[in-house]
Amino acid sequence: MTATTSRLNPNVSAATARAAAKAANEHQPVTFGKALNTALADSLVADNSVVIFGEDVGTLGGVFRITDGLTARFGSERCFDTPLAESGIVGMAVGMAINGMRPVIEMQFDAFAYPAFEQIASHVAKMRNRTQGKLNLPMVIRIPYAGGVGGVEHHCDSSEAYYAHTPGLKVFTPSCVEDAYLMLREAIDSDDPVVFFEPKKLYWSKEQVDLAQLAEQYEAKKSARTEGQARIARPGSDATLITYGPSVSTALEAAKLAAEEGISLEVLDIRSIVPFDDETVCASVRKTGRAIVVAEAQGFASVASEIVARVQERCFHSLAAPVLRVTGFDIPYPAPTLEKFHLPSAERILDAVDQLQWEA
Amino acid sequence: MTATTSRLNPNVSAATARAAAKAANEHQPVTFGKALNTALADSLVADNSVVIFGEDVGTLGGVFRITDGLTARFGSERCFDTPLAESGIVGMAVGMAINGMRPVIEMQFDAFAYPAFEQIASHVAKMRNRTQGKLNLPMVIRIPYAGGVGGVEHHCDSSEAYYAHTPGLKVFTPSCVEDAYLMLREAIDSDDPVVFFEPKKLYWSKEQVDLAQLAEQYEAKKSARTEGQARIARPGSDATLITYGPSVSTALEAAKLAAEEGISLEVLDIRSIVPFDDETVCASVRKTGRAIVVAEAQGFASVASEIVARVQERCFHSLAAPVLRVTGFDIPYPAPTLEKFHLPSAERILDAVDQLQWEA
Amino acid sequence: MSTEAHADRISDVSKKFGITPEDYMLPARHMINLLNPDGTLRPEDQQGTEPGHEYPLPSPARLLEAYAALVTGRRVNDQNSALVRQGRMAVYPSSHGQEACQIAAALCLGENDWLFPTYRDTVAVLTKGVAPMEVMTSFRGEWHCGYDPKAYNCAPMSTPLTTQLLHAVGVAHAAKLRGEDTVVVAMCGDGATSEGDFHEALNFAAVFNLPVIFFVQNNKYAISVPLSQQSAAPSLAHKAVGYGMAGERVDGNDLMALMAIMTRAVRMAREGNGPLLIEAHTYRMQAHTNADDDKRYREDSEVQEWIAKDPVTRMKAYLDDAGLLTDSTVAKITADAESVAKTLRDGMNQEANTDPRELFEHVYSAKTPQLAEQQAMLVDELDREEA
Amino acid sequence: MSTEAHADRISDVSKKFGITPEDYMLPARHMINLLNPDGTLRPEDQQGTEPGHEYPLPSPARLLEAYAALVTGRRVNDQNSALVRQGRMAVYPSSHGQEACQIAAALCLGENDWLFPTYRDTVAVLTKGVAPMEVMTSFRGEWHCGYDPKAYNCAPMSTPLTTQLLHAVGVAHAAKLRGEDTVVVAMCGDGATSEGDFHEALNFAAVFNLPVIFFVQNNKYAISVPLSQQSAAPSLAHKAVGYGMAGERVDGNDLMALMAIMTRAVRMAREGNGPLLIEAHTYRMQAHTNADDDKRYREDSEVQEWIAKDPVTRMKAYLDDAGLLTDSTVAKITADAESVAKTLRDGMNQEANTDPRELFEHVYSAKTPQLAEQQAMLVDELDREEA
Ligand SMILES: Cc1ncc(C[n+]2csc(CCOP(=O)(O)OP(=O)(O)O)c2C)c(N)n1
Ligand SMILES: Cc1ncc(C[n+]2csc(CCOP(=O)(O)OP(=O)(O)O)c2C)c(N)n1
Ligand SMILES: [Mg+2]
Ligand SMILES: [Mg+2]
Repeated sequence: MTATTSRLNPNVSAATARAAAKAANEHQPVTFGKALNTALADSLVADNSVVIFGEDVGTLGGVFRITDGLTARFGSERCFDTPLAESGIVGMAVGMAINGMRPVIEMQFDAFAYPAFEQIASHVAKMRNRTQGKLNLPMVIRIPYAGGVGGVEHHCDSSEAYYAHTPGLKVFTPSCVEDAYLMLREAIDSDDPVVFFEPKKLYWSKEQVDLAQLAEQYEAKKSARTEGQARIARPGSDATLITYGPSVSTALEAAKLAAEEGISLEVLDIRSIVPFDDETVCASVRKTGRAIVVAEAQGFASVASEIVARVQERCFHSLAAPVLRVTGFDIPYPAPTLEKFHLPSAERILDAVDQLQWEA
Repeated sequence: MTATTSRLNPNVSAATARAAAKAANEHQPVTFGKALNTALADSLVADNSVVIFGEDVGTLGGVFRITDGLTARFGSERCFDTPLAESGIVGMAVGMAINGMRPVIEMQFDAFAYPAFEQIASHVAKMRNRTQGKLNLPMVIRIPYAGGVGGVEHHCDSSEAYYAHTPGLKVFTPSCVEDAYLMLREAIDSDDPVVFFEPKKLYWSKEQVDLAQLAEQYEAKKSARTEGQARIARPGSDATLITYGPSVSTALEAAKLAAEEGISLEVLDIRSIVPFDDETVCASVRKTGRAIVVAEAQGFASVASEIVARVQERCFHSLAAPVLRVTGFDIPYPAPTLEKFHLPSAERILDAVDQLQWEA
Repeated sequence: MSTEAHADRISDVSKKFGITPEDYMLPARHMINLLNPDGTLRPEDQQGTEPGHEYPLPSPARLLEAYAALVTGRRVNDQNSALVRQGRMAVYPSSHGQEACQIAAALCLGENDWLFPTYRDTVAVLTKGVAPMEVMTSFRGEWHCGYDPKAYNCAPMSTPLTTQLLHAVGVAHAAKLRGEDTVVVAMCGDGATSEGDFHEALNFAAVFNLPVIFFVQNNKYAISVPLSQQSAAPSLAHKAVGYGMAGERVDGNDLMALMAIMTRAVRMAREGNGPLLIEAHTYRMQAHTNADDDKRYREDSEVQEWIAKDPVTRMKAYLDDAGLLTDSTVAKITADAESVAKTLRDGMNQEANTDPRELFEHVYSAKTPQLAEQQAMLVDELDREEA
Repeated sequence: MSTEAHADRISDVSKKFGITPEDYMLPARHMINLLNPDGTLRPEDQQGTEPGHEYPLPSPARLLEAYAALVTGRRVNDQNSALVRQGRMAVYPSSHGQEACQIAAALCLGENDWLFPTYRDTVAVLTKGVAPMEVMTSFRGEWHCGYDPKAYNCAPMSTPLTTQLLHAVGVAHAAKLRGEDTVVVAMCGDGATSEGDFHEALNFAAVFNLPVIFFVQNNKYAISVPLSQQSAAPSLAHKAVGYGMAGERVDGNDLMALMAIMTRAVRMAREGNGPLLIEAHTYRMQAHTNADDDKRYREDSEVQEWIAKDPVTRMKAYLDDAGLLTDSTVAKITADAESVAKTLRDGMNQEANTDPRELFEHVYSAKTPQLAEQQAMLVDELDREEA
């Protein structure tokens, strides 16, 4: 067990970083991390007002290397390290956004964004409203989040509910390489503050995606918008799995297993938690009549609760069974040796599918 | 409008304080604020390890006068002012709790607890778990919250979801004078950290309650426990209004109006958001077959969402209609001139009751 | 990158003054104070100045301009308190007694420079040029700050204590990256210096060598909590050296000293010497707000003592003695102040103009489907009510 | 209440030393350094001491005890790094090179005194008496801190930076209210001084005149960020005066100087003179953790320079020269260190002992109905799996 967790430690190892760098090579599939890195670089090129800062994002390129090479390429005025103070980072970003910049800041890990909570809840979220739209804050707060990487305490929180509950913030979370690129570019170009959740277990996942072509499409406004748009990750007809971020792959795995048993599950990737895509979600549930919400975060008063509440409010008469949840337990995120028991698994999702009152 | 808001300003005025002091007089009804003040005083008497601190809680007695007279009576070692720093207050309380004390601390207003969010989420909530139960943190974080008092920005947030979503914290909120006393005493005596939400609009509300007798009953362990126990604030049979804190009085008002139209609404006061009383809630909804959750906080990913999700998960087949929500809008808390449009009102609750598909 | 630049700057500056960097960064041994309470100029050896801590006297014209603003500031404070008593304004945190600080902080800035005020800094905001009724918008219970911060280079008055100092740092940083020489004044109270954001803001400003002047109005109380319960430091200005910047104490009821210090501070910041911390010793003559009862925590005799140090009478006595206050000047100054007060009275008699539909308009740059739905519900309610 | 008491204390202490309070609170002009890198005692006029900043040399017995702990500390660091390389431990933030700081910080405390360590302070925690395998519990991927903090008066090693300083203040405050003379050492790194909680902790400690020694290991980096990007202050110890406490700089690779300073600091804190800030200049010889690649941000030559300043060889040379290291002493010290290393090797070869049912046991003092339900679901899953 410890051997495994060592390999999967949240601080990316030198070897992993070199592997990631290699993956950038054209003829190879692209990692999620590289897509984010490219989105940052392309945004720096496209818009002079974009600046990137945070802890260790400069010379080091971030502990996950998402900002790798940006200081070298764009200079330390465009991508730079700050003193170690998250409230300071967010607060300074607010000021820079007031004065014409588009700051993209990194919180090193999910739980280390908490010191900035007041700045985020009382200012980032509210400055536009407070000034009748006179000051807008086009800033992105990048937060590597969630588990599945054998990280130690404070390094694996799924903290999206805190921000999704705070009016004035947009909350995005990509789950595939293409979305990593497109959604980060959209977030940076948004005139509203976006809390951008990056499922850290996906950083090293690879897909065959042509980032250059994606960039071209995006800049020509030819790519579909992702804000407020859920994505049908797998079509199905018997029940809907509604999920996002790190749980999308788990839901897809469950859907694959279910298909072998003759059950057709539709998987929705919410992508944009705020604003929320009621339309796509309700259309799917009205079609299937059954739904399960899957998310890593502890379930109580969570984004999953919200999705359940919305679905039953809007699709009540289409529902053949209650909307169920498969979420993390209501406990502090557990350490590496136990996280597999905490996280939603394909098996646990299938157990929930079994409870959808098929006999009814 | 401005005249009204002046009278209702969140900082209690000198006149109001004098009125509150008078209200303590035996033959008069007791205010909610006095019940809290008495619970603090009785706890200081009952347990030498109880200490009270925060901003302005000493000489001034707190901006709402909830700690009025405690420094004078118990000395500045038992009730004292701190420097102006919420993270400092919570962090110091953690240390004092580690070292044998039972700190009861005050955050001056809801939004001013945000600077302490890291201390609360990463330490207060998790210290027991992190130490396998070796360190428990018997501390109470008192937060005056919610609106209806004409308060300015940052003074009226309903922030309970942030804490209810954080495993390891208990979250209480009383809505009547008796509960104000009993629940605060229970919170202080709890071996777990409790975030204690005080609906500030109730501070000056009065009821005929004999606090001395209540104290006696509590200390003789004769009073019923409130932790994890919802309260049936008004029995009814046609639909259940599930609510807590500042919204209980609004729900009761709605129930009264509905009764005039021949509709019998049961009103549940949740009281203890964490732990949650599924039993009482589900029993009521199974009986009535219809439910509406009422809360002041913005609805998205809120405690109200959680209650809706739980109720439909557990009572699906008893439900004649979807569980509806009447909550604050998903906007920053509005200023005095507009709060009445934002807050759940009896009318809005009755509109929701109308939507409960009675014809079906 | 910039820290070493900042350390070099400090070392250059202190060399120019012929003192050590430490002596430059630590406040002068005594508070800078040019005028006695009776308005007479203090002898040079009692002004508190010492090598590296010397501040040229402002010109008579500048002093007159500042005095006019001071008279208006006082008038506005007292007018607003009256409006509160009459129930025409919800809440007002008066800065009666602190006006000299606020005038100096705002008046020494150029048009392109930014001001980051708190809830108590009405007078500074006015001095920065914001229209009186716009300044007072939030205090009368409306839902927004009332003015366009970019039109005046003046941030909304901040309520969450000290948070705005970081925004000030960000504004300065953005300007610096674009090569603009914007100076930023960030204001806070003595109590607010205890918050973590104070620390982070000063540190960021020094590390990035940014032209931010942190201006602390030490009015001796944070609501009921006296300074002695807030800090055990020899002075708040002593915090500066811990960030690698210079700190200075000044008599905050001495407009001449304040103007002298702020003029040099703005010049030095603009020349690229990084941030500065200024602690102005003043006193909150009235309760924290109209909702507060200051009798609970301080003796009236303490308040009385400060009447003798009033910034308005002090400055007036100096200008009178110096023969700078002609009758016509006095008349013009009084008339200007009265005109602002009248604007406030007239404005506050108008009903606040607020449409509940607007609740949803500025949460995001465009309404989300969720907010559109919620707005529709409210509009429907309103329509039914009207019907 | 206590602030004025604290100011009085500072004034009394500085008077006793015959210097001004400011001179007492500011660090001595030069870093305190008793031993040269080659282990020879520095001439008195080069030790950095000056009036009010003088530290009596520790006794030979005390030095030997500290040296033994130092050897063990080094052995533990290197053993743990080896265990990580062998994949038997998840992560380890080595303090190789910083051991002298950690020994002095922990060793100068009495049994009733408390230690508040960070993730890098394994050696300090060991020195405080915690059993080796208990110290390493969290690093091997278990879910709890591994030891009973109250059994050792040693807090869990804190990960959220600087937060633990406030807990230290609270522990000291509780003790003081009960009339106990507990001293608390609160540790953090150079990077961590930038966080708001650092500021709030020092301020609270000074305002309440609490016996907390803030011990900063300035190892020049916060992961990749060098000190010059972290602070522009002349030294981190210069922050002390801004809170009204004394600050001092010490060579953090000089165990003798560290023991001297810490011995006096603990005594002064215990005597009621309030908090102190100590900045120990040291160097992180290895990467931030095994997951870090320090080649990305620093030159190997810089690391090499610090080899010559190694605390272990330096102390050994001194003790050798002083004739304090007999063969049998050396043998015993080595054997003790080896025995701890063996305990770690053996312990890490055992499987970590964790039962998923325990996930729910310590979230609250008693399981909530919700957690009981969730636990039942998991148990059911596990039972089905086993079946
Ligand atoms: C983060 C935060 N905590 C608490 C408050 C409540 N509060 C408003 S003003 C005040 C006192 C501020 O004192 P000081 O900084 O000295 O400024 P002054 O009011 O004296 O101008 C307090 C505690 C707040 N506004 N923000
Ligand atoms: C609040 C918070 N933010 C960020 C981190 C991530 N982090 C862990 S160690 C570290 C650097 C700490 O540097 P320093 O304080 O100098 O201690 P050192 O590691 O050098 O011992 C960072 C940024 C954290 N643990 N906590
Ligand atoms: Mg003040
Ligand atoms: Mg360091």
